[in-house]
Amino acid sequence: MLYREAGQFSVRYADDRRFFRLRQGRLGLAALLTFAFLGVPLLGNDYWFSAILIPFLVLSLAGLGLNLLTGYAGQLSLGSAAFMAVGAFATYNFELRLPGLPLLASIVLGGLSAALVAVLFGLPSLRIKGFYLIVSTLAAQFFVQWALTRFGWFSNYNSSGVITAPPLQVAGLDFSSPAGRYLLTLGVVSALFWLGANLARSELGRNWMAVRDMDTAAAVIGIPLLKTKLLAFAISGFFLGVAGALWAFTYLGTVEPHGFDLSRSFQILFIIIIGGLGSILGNFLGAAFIVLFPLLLSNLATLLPAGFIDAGQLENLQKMVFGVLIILFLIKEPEGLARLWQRFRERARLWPLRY
Amino acid sequence: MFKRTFAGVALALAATAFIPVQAANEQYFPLQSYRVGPYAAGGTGFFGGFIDYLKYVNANGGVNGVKLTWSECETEYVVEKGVECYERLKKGLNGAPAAATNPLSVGIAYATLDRSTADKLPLITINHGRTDSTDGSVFPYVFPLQLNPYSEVSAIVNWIGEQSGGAAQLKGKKIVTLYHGSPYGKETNEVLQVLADKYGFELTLIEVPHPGNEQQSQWLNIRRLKPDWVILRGWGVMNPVALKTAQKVGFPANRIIGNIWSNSEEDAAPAGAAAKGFISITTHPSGTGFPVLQGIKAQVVDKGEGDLADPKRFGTVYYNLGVVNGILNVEALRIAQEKFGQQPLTGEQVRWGFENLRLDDARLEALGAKGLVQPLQLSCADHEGGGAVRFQHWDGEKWNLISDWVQADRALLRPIIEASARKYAEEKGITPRDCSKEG
Amino acid sequence: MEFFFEVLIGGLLAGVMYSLVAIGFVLIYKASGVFNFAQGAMVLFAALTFVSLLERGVPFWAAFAVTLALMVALALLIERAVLRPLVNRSPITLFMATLGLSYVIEGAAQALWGAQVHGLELGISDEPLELGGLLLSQFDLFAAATAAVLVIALSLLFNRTRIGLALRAVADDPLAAQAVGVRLQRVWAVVWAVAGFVGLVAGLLWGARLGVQFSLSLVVLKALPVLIIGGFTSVSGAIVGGLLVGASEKLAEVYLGPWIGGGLENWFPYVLALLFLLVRPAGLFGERAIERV
Amino acid sequence: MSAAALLELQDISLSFKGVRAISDISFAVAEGEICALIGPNGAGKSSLLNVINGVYQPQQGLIRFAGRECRAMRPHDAALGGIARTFQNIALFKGMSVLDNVLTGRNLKRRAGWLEQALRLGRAPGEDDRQREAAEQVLAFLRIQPWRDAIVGRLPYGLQKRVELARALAAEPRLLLLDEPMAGMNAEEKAQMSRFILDINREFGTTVVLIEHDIGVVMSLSDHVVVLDYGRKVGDGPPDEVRRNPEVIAAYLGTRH
Repeated sequence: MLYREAGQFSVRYADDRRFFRLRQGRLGLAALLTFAFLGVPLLGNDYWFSAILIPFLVLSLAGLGLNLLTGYAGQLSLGSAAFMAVGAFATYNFELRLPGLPLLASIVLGGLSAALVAVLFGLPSLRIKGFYLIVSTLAAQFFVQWALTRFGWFSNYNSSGVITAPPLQVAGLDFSSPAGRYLLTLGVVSALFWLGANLARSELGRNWMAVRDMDTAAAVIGIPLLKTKLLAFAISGFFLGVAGALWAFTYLGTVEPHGFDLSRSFQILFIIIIGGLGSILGNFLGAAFIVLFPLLLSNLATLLPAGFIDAGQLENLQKMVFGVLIILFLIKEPEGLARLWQRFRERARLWPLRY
Repeated sequence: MFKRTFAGVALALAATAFIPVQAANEQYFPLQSYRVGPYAAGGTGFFGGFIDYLKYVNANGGVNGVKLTWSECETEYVVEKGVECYERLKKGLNGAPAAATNPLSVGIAYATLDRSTADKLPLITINHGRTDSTDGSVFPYVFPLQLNPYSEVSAIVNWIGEQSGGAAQLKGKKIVTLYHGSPYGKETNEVLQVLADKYGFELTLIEVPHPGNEQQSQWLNIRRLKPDWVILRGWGVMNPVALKTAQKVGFPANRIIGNIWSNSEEDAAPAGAAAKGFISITTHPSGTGFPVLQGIKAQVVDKGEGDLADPKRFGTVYYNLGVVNGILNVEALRIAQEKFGQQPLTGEQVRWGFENLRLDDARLEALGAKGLVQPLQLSCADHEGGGAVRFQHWDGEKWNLISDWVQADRALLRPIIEASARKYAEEKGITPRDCSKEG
Repeated sequence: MEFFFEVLIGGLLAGVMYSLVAIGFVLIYKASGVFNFAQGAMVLFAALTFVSLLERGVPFWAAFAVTLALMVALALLIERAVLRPLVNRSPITLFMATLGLSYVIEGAAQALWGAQVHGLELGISDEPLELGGLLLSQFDLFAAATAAVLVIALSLLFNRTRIGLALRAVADDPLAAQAVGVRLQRVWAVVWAVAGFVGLVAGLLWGARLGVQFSLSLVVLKALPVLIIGGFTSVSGAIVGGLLVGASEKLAEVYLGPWIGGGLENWFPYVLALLFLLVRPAGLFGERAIERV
Repeated sequence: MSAAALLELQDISLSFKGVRAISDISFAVAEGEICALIGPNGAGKSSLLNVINGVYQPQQGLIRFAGRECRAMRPHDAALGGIARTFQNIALFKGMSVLDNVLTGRNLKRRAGWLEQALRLGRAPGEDDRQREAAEQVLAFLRIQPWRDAIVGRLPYGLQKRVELARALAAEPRLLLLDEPMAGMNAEEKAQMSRFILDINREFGTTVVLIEHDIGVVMSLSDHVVVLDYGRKVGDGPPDEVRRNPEVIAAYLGTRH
């Protein structure tokens, strides 16, 4: 009965366009946001902020970035980490070389730089289709990593090629405590998710899906293929770039090019496979899964008697379970956790009656 | 089903977040270990030696009666896992306070550097880490013990000089450095150039892209250059492949000098016959003859309590590095206890111990570690302390020492380190400590 | 000039090593339309199993036989547990599934045999060979010969046997092949098993070259551009692609490296493959399909 | 050729890797008429539609549409010029809802940029309402409102055909190309689809070119019939005239010359 829809009618088209058509959904979102912005900073501790919530938020954002490109526009990419790296290093350099530039502006500029690089490597997508395209994105992956290591300028000639976070100040407020870094991340991620969700439901989002489902038909009804695909690369690159900047500065506080290697790209791909391709909510679910699942396993292991299973085997086990889950999801539920959640909600709508 | 999983996750996390606190006469070591993944060979050896030494100390009554405890958290050498482990373990265990972290990973060390300073918990990066963290006035909580990367190359050049019959003979020599295409690999390029300018040898820097399983073109280049020496600054699979490829192009292994991360059995043995004659530096010679290793063998390993899954690795390079690391940590603890009392200490107090760490020959003799650990003296300004290496050569089966301790030219390096530390301090807005006022 | 030829020959021989891995890809792609990212993990698994058996005192050929049996069993398992349920799904889905598969195999290999580095000696000396002033590697020549034998054996298998005929039928048109009585599952199983065998051979050679360890599975990243250039469906394409990638990346490293910085071997083959794709979107030996709507 | 021709093809030839699919075909379609392309399988009918809206580029010939002449169309230009179409094997966006499919058909009617839409600024909200309104009208016209939110891939075949027509119609085309709109339908569904096509033609004045195998439907529906055989044109004219054309009869009865 909680999910009663009776009496809630959309009387204007605008009502229908809302993220949540039902009042319950909107109230739920408002409650969740209030809790996230006000409740969590009061209740959480350093461990939760630094080791769970911040990476969860950043990975959700990265997932969203890739999901727009792969889940919505159907362009498979294995170069997500490269675009994150561009975002992180560009933000660092804007902050370093343009003193007085506000942090948020640097992050936005970093995201735009990543968008530019993404467009460059997205250019072949008009001619190359399907998974031949992974060559282009892999080229991005390896080239960017090489260039960032190769040219000292990017890391301000740090002998180790490592960049460290600038002071985290926005509008004169200091955000460098764990709770502050969490709030800063949450703010940026919330804003971008609002934007991303809007995009996915706008005309551009429809065009992406059209290109994904059948690009010939999309061209025939007048959707400009090149522009649509390149916008997907650009916007995906922007989101990933901002995620990279957050990863480097609000999460780790430091990063080297190697931190954005191919396995990071895979990790983000797994987030969207598990969470759900072509779903906004799925990015959160997938990221939550990928952050929490290893912690769950290793925490459970500490509850077992010592020596029962050693840490190494646990890690191998985790790797295997991940692989199995990927395959299982692809076989049983290609739409991922998001679809499972949707099913659950549909059932909740009928509860307590079965029909 | 998934809902239940999430509920489980939440429960398990909640359980770890609220550990019951009880006082105990114990000192805790959070171990960010790695036993799987591409660098597992190093991790299992190092943490095996470290843990076995802690067990050995406990078997002998702990540190002045304070028992040592530890728990492991697998990092897989991945930075964010290391950070998670750090945050999870930094609070101590069952009331036993954490002494210091020893991640044995440059990436993790960098990512926990600021956190360590904020949390007042020493960060030990033995033989690696940020070179400029040697300057303790800017990096009060970071300790690149024994050997930082700059000292490493300086010692190698000094030894080459010795071999050629004096530093003056370095003039006109051709030296190639083959380095791993990563920040770690590039770290010493600048200093090598400084040394080349000073001594007048011809330096060629050649990069091997990560992971380094294909080096044909690099070695053909080396063959063409016909250098007198090749310094191998490798990591992981790059090392055996370098040796194999050297053989392939006919470059003699006894003209290749491996650096501190190219010096283990795991680096040489997979190359088989191609590795015979390979020279490398070490701060922690392999071998089981040192009294302290005999002690560990008698009191830990022979009782079936050793940490190594493969007992054959007892006394190997990585294992012995773990033991050396254990000795240095425990000694720091002991020295701090002299000042703060024989009880579990906070990270801040342990830091004082590290900063006043002093190991002379007599003490090393007493520890049964003479020849295994170099004499060492740290201070507020100097967080490295040693700066010496020994040379060893691979006979196809095992490492044999071929030199005594060779010192780096630390006076030459110090200004470069200080300049770099100053730049960092400015970027971060840190006011360096005045070391003359530290006690 | 001599140096140029040395680099060129060294590159070509290294390219043969890439081709060895790429052939496994081609087989599987031809038969089941799957771009099998797990091929690298299979190479690792094979080499690790073989070397671990050897170290436990199992004689060479027995170890070879047992490993081969294991690879075939693994192949059958993959066919049944992964491929069959995913039949008729998009190539991208299949690709992602093999990504998951590579995690499972890598995890399993390490869980079974541990993470140490093993040396592997095949008893081939690698003293350099001087031929007319040119430097040649005995081991690489041996690897090239092995590859040649393998290619000949494979072409005999495909052209002279019933299963080969069935395979070609399936590669051409799976539905039609089924209609004339080819049992798709059996063909898949055979092909995966053969790919397992190729993986074993590649694993042994690569293992002897690098030492047997985790990063062996990374050879898949070297094989990818080879495939793109050679086309996914042609064994000879894989060979030519391998030679091309090997030679060009070595020459680029030696002659381009000093200009733009060394260490470009990781990305150079990809950029090369990309340029190739822009000119020939279906690779050197692949045919471009006409789009029918 | 009549002056009121909306579409005119002149000497179009198309081949794939040396195999001729279409040779020297010329015909014209007058504004407002329903023109049927008929002929046996493989006669080149679909290829010809693909040439008209630019999916294929012919090697030879001229295409004149709405007074503009070109060697070959591009799909995007065709769409801009007001050509919409459906496909033989339904080419809907299977992962999207019926409404979204129809809305994609209106993408050329948008003025607000993507950023405006994403930020919900400026022209975007008002335009969203107008596009939705237009899409709803099309849904109502083809009587598929009840399935508005259904995912297209899960609908039965007949409905999918109608959704595809709706998507094409949403673009408010001048010329509508229908590739076998009634394939696989029963008599009742065919009658309904014929009705829709006639209504579209009458109410919006849309010119229609369609491919159909059912001669009965063709004769009752079309103003103008073009007959193809082996890539050549063998008949062109009003239905009654074409019906009596001996060459057409030969083509259909299979007596070769």
